[in-house]
Amino acid sequence: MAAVKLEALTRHDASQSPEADLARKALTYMTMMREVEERIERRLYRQGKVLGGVYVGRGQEAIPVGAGLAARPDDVLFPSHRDLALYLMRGVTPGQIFAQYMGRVGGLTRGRDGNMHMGDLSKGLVAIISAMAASVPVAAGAAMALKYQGRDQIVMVFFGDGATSRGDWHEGINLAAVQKAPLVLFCNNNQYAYSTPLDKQMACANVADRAPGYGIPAEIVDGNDPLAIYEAGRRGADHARMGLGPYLIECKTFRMTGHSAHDPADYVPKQLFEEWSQQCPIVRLEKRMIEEGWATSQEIAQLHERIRLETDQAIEWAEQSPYPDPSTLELDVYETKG
Amino acid sequence: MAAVKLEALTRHDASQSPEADLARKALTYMTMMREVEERIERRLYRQGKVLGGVYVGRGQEAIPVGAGLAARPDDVLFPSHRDLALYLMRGVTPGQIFAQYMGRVGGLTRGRDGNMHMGDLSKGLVAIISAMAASVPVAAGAAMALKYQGRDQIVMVFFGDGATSRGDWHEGINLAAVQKAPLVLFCNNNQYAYSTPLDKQMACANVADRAPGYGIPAEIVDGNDPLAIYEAGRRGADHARMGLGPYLIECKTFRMTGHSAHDPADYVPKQLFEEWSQQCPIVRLEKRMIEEGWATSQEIAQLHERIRLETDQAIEWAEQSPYPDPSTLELDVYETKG
Amino acid sequence: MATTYLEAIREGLFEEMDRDPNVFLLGEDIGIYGGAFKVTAGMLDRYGPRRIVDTPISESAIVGAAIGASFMGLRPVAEMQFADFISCGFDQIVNFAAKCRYRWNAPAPMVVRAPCGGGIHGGPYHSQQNEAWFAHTPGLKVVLPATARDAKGLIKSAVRDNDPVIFFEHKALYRRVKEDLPQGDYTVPLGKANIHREGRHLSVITYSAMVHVADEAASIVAKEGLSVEVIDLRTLTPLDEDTILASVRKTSKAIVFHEATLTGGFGGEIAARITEKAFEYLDGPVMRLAAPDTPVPFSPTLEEAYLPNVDKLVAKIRQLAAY
Amino acid sequence: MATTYLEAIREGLFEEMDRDPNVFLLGEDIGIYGGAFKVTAGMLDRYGPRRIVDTPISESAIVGAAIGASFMGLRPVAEMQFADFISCGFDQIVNFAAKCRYRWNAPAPMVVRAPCGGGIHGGPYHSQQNEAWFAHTPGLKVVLPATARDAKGLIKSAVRDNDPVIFFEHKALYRRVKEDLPQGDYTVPLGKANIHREGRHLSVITYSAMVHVADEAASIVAKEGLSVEVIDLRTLTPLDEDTILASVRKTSKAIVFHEATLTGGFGGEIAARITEKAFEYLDGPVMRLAAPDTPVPFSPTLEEAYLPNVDKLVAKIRQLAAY
Ligand SMILES: Cc1ncc(C[n+]2csc(CCOP(=O)(O)OP(=O)(O)O)c2C)c(N)n1
Ligand SMILES: Cc1ncc(C[n+]2csc(CCOP(=O)(O)OP(=O)(O)O)c2C)c(N)n1
Ligand SMILES: [Mg+2]
Ligand SMILES: [Mg+2]
Repeated sequence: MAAVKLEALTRHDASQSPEADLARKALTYMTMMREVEERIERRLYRQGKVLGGVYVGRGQEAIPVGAGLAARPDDVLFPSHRDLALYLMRGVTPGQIFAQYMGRVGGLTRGRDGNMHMGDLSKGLVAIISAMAASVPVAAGAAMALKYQGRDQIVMVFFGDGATSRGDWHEGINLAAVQKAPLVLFCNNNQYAYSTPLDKQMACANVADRAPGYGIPAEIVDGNDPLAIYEAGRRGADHARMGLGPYLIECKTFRMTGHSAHDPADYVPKQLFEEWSQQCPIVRLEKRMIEEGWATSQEIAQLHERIRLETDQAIEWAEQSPYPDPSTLELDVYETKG
Repeated sequence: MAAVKLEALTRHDASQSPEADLARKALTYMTMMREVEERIERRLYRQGKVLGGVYVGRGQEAIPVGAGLAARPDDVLFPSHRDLALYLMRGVTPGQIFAQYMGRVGGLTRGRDGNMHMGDLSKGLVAIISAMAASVPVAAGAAMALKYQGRDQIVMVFFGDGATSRGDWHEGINLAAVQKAPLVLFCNNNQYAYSTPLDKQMACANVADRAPGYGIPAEIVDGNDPLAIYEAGRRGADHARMGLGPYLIECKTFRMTGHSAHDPADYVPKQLFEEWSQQCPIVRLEKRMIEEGWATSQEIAQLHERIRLETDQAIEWAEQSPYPDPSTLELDVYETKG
Repeated sequence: MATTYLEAIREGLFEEMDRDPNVFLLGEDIGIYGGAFKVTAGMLDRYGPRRIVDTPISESAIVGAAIGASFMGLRPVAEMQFADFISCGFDQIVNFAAKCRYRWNAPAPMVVRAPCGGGIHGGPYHSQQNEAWFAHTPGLKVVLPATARDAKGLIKSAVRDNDPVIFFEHKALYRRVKEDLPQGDYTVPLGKANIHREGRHLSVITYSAMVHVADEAASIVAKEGLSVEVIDLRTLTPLDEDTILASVRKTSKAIVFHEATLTGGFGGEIAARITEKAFEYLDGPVMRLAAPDTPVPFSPTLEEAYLPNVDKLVAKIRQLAAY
Repeated sequence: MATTYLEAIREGLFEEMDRDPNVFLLGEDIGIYGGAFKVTAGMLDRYGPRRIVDTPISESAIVGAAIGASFMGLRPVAEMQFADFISCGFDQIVNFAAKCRYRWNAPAPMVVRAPCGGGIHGGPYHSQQNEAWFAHTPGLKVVLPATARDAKGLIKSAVRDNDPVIFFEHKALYRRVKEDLPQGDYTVPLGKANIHREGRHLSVITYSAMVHVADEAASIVAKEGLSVEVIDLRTLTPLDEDTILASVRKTSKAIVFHEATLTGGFGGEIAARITEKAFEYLDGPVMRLAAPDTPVPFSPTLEEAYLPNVDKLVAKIRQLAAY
């Protein structure tokens, strides 16, 4: 009895530790992201209910989740197109996200824009535009503003490996570095930009190799480990919050899908998909959680079930959200029309 | 007698060496550039004969001259706004340059554009546009074309420290690096961009620190030593010509003037001007030439005199060149006016 | 066998690449992937990576590199993945390419291909119709084919042209529009409008996808006895003013019609020229129909309200006819 | 004491910075140097480097940073050293700033100041007048003051406006135009044209530096008994259509006049609106006078031939008056 009790206590202790708590949060949001995106890509899109481009972050969920956990609730986030979890972590509901993808008024852009092009300033979420890396100078400006206002918040901005080729990426980081703006930069290096592999995108080995050119620190992390990304994100956030300027975190991962829902990704060697499927951040974390005693497999199964149910309900909610009234077409181009 | 003879021979030998020849060429072009720019900035501009912006390369003549000497005659050059010597080295006459500045038909742009905005494809000289660093992607494309055509020429492109902040600089180098295009990049790091000192332009110590981010080699050279720049330029040109891709050469120097003729540069600490005036590339080279026996001070004095005379004549020639006929205004917007 | 608009462009590019070894393509994902819309599918196999250059995501470098290559004697055809991203290479286009011939006699023969237009649920960043920026930039030619035949003939002319050409391909036409093409090597000259449909009572002056909308509207009002002439401009610069004015002098009534937003659109230019140069012939105001002054909205209900369509044009035609 | 156009803008900026601690300036060389034209001279001393931010040479980052700062509640005023370089930050302006309110209700209250225009021997890259690109982009406001009074009143309105404003300052007016300004805090509203000079026979509709050319031309033809009304639009978006149409309904004849190149210029828009909405009032074609479709040439003989001027306008006025 005593032994059993002790074991239970140990388990209990492990599952009560801050690390366990973090892991559970990470698992929850990664699973939610996976589930919501699965529905969008594999069900709603194929049913013709979602129009326009569908870009998902399958296999890359650890990046927004690890980063988002490292952010303070009042930090400002600039997600890119594979960072759905950041929205969930800031309280955007799956229903709102489905509605967004379906062009309904219940989405964050009320049908004005689609898919991941969404934001909500009251939640510290800034919407991307399509042009890759265009967010980087904007994030730099937001970070400069926080410093201007004497606030101790920071900004986190997200982008892919391909985006780093754009002039905006360079100009934005350089400005932020000169201004010592509190900006943490997360690169989702999933080794492809659409069909373009890394060696046609850049001639250096790592995106992090660019950091010295801006006089900022960088680190490379396992992009499929949310806790490692969280740790790096904390270091980056601390650095930025202390007034030391930008910090670059390169997350090495792999895009486990085509570029978008209509892309079969024939150009990716099959073997790469196989190798990287061993690295699924959700499976890896679950394994570790069980090993460390942070959760039981039953608890994990329950989590999945709960998320599936919530997602079902969210889709129902979204499908009941109306399409925007055409008479609103010309509103909000300016503060007052005219 | 024998001793004297020997001494003369030694002198003769030194002055006949390839190094002496190079030094004499360097001195000639640096002096020509200095003289032509002096006339433009301190005479013609003040007389109101030159309109528009006047940017000179005083104290920075070693850069275009050293680089130009490292180029083969059929290599393609993209000078920036302080690289006048490149034009002279390619056979553009001082008269054409004065005419260019004065808006006469005798200038390379026939009055269509002013100052250093000039080019002549038959001489391998491509005209800048004002937007800093815009030449870099264009030079990348020219270099890609040379490779496409299987030619063994290379491209050299020039820019300032400030220009490296622009997105075009980043995009152009990155593309050239990925394509292994034969491109040598010369940075005139004169420590100011207009009134902006380096520490407000970039947070890294050297422009060369950016090269690893493109997977290309870089070196830093004494920007006031044309022979050192020549050596670096040869290394860069060889690298590029061998098919190894771009090569970056950062020339550390100082802008011994205001940004342009109307700028008194009050924002530059006087002491910097004093320090750097000790480093005049012309004076330094002359001293070395005499020490090494590459030229006598008499020969040097004669060179200066000859250049002064030629410059006088060139101004006369340019002043006789007519202004463009207004009836030509609408020609050459397209191949056929359309 | 009918050829689609998209295939027609591809055929044109194949033929020009076969004809002239200096022609090459550069852009994002144009190689193994064949381009976002598959216009360049098969090109990499045929011409190899030397002539089909996949680039990093850097529109400014793509355009700049095209300029530089053109200076060296090549004939680059650059692809923007969407016309919406052309603004990322804007400075290179309007300041470098457009002005180099005028300034220093250095022509930049190159083509920038840009898939444009709405109707594919693309939202604000995959639907833009931004030709007017370029038509206001001296030194550029602006081409917007409406038919498969023209798409092929115009891309071939664009490649052979000695000035920079911005070639707008309408995405909604890529697979929807098809026809039998003439055999062999033909071109369609830049600067010549096409009388897409002859008519007597009223001229609709338009281009790109709206040509088909105008044709449909003309068919509808034809049943009411209204004979509408549809002018397909095909190129905005050079502009075929003669064909426009001849049509308006004949019909005395004109509607200028485009998918781009109204204010500051190229329709203003056309309307102004008609008014200035055919004033005495006009039996009514020159009218315009275009998209409203908003970004292109994503949601189907909004996009439908946004895009000019047959109903709106029919109403406009009736209004002007009744004037 | 008369205040120049340049000083008026500076005064406006000083007053807005004093009034609102969220207003700050960013741009190249605006601090210790006071800007290429010295508009911001004295600002660094007064407000320090926190509020007067010297940036690297990166127009896209400058505009982007302004957008980001505006999201955080600041009121950025960004300076382009010349309007010619605004094309380097084009995507941020037309795609990010212009569309964010419409898309996701995130207004970007910010001003981009851009010294524009020719007549200073600046050549192709220091003389451009490129307002039409922005006037064709929904979501942007486009302001071009012609007088010192308006320059101050409009910059203050622009700073207070809750939408992105592109503020074109004409370089040739900076020191040439001056007048006594009203005392105290005044603004000039965006979207209201000014009847710069009243007249009965013919309307010249113009803006920016050309207002003064039009005024001179009007004085000349006045001696011939021709009464010309000069409308100074002041802002292109929002456009004060009412004032334009009221003037044309009164005079029945209109010339649209601008310094930008003709084809695709904003003059087409104005001419089209007049024709469409005041057709019955017109006693002659709406005419346009603008620069020819070329880059701005450098040489004085060419630039003089290029720029619209009093002689050319007088000739056009006489031509239309005689119609
Ligand atoms: C400026 C620009 N050019 C082209 C595109 C088209 N495009 C959309 S996503 C994408 C690839 C992005 O790759 P990366 O940055 O690595 O992100 P990933 O999709 O791999 O996460 C491209 C080329 C774009 N959105 N923006
Ligand atoms: C895109 C752009 N923005 C602004 C300017 C205005 N401008 C002309 S030269 C210059 C400074 C250039 O500095 P740097 O590159 O260091 O060259 P330097 O003049 O010092 O040789 C600036 C800001 C410009 N020409 N292009
Ligand atoms: Mg990627
Ligand atoms: Mg410099």
